[in-house]
Amino acid sequence: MKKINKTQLKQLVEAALFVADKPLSRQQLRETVLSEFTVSERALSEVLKALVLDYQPRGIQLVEVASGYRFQSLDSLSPWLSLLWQETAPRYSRAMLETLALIAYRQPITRGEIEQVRGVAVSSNIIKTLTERDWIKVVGHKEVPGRPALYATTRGFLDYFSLTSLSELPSADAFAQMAEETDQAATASIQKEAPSELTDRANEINEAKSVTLND
Amino acid sequence: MKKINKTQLKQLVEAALFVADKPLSRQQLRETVLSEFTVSERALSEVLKALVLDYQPRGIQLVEVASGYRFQSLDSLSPWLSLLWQETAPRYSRAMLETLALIAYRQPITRGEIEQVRGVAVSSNIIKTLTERDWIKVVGHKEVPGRPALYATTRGFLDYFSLTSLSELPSADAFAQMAEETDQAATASIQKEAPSELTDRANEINEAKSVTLND
Amino acid sequence: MSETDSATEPSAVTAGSNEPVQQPLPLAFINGEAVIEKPQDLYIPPDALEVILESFEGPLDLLLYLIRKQKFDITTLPIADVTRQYMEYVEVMRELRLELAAEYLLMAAILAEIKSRLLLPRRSDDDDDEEDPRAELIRRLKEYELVKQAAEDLDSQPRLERDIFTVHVDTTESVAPVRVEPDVSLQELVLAFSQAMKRAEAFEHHTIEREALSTRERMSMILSMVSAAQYTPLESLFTPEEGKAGVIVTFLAILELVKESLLLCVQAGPYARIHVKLGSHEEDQQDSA
Repeated sequence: MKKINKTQLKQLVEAALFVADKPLSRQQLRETVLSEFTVSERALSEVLKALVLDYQPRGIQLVEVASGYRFQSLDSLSPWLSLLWQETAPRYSRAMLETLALIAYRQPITRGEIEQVRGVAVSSNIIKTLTERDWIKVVGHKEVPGRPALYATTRGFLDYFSLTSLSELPSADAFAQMAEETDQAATASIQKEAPSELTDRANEINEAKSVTLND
Repeated sequence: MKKINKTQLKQLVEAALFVADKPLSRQQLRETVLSEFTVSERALSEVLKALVLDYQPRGIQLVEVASGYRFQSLDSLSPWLSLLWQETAPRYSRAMLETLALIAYRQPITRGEIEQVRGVAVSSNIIKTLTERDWIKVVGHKEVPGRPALYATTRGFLDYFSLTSLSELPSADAFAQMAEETDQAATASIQKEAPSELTDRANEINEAKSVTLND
Repeated sequence: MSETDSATEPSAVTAGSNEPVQQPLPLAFINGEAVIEKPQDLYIPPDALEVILESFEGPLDLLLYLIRKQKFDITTLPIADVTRQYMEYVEVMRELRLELAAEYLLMAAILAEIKSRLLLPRRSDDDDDEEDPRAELIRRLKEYELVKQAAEDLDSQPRLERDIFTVHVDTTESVAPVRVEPDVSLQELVLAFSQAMKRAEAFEHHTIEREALSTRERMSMILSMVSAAQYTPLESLFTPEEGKAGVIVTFLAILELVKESLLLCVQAGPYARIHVKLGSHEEDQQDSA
């Protein structure tokens, strides 16, 4: 393992973050450009911090997102930078955004559960588009009849929205609170919507639920 | 046409050069990101010059190429930056491993002799790959029509397998035992071979060999 | 669904006849302008209504809109008013023969059911178990409102392609992908050999043994030590430090090579030094190489 001085380390990390096509984590930096060098965790942190500061007054910024560090343009410059491309940024329908929001806040969640909350069917197209964009993925199957797929968001989703973790999502707190309340009533509400055959069972559950709610 | 101060102009030009997929000429900058602003030719030149200077000590540089300005990584960092693009070669085929094994155990050996044992042609690609990896080399030519090359293993081969000499290669006796172990580990490649049969064959080979050596 | 349909009809009628006259029904916003007209009094172009219908993300969204428009509190949901307004809206859609999503009819049925349960006299002994029939709907409305807000928040979150752009910096030409060679274990190698040998015919003398190996290794070594262009002193091929066994192996290897005409042995006269070089054919080979 070779030694590397601070100036060289900074240049190398900087260049790597610039030429990589995607965000690079510390781990990835160590496994690639830094693999030949002895670099302490502290030295790497210091260099990254220095780079973040260096670019603060500039037109681009070094930011940390879910899958690592990346350089990106200053948010406020977007009206003019957009002029570099002919096509405008894609817009997403309310249906898609609500579905994505539910998956983000309630993951893992089934399609049925999304439909339950939204009160309307979720089109296969929405699920397909979100999957193709690499924003959501199937993380398992719920152990109920039909074993429906459980969806969760990906790192790509967080990267796209410039987030490092799900806890940074806006209104995350309100959701957490609601989720607590909903958890108790969730089973009951699914049954209640069901056709008449399930009415008996739904009533039973409703009774059980009212006990819970009155606690 | 709006006015733009020097700091903003610099940020905008910098960000534009960074986010564009290709080099941008002054003309292109004026037609896109600067289209709303009144910018003198001199002001633009100054900003570009300042940016070139700003990045001189950094890991990436602003350079002017035929079609405009672009950022590119520092040439001296290339050996490490190359590590960002690692192509993992596919695992070696059975043909490749057998060829290597025959060269290791039967060296010096011609391609024809390998083919004789394996019963199939040895592709030039296999020889090329093993040579490029510095595991085998030509050590001479056999005095038969066509004077085929004689292959032997290299020091690099010994180093890779942590051997000090070829005599440390596991002997025939080890085959049966190894086959047995592998059978237990259910490795597909050797599964069909019954350990007892293998031992018999190994013994036969040993007998045949002693005859050869004694003539 | 037929049950749901039949349930919708009478409740719609009930809603209309039992309740006092309400404010004009606000249908929706079109381009930010609220459309507040009694649907039965005003001709609404079908196109416009489709826009209205499409502007709602389903029955919960429509209900929320009605509640907010009337400045009702979700938690004290005035079910009679909301139900009546909802039914009027659904009726207009039916009149205009718009394809009405089943979810809207299902909601109509739920509203009717809640209303009828509220109208039923309660038996005193049931009171403890009986929860407010509106509770579940209120919970769903609150939950949906939260999702709606979350979707809006998500949409205003700075995102790639629209607000932020990733940088693109080229490398210089000297950057080339690094090829990672596959790993091979010694065991794989030995097994490959045993497999190859297994397939080979027994009479072929493909031999393996420790001595043979070292002789053959020495043969390779000698071949790489000598050249075809010039003679190498024979003694330089021996390494006395190896001891007797090593010298013998080297000698055997030289004999084997000479036998195969790979090595030429030359002695100028009796007791003169013996020199070796690669076989005669090797000369051309070496020169051309």
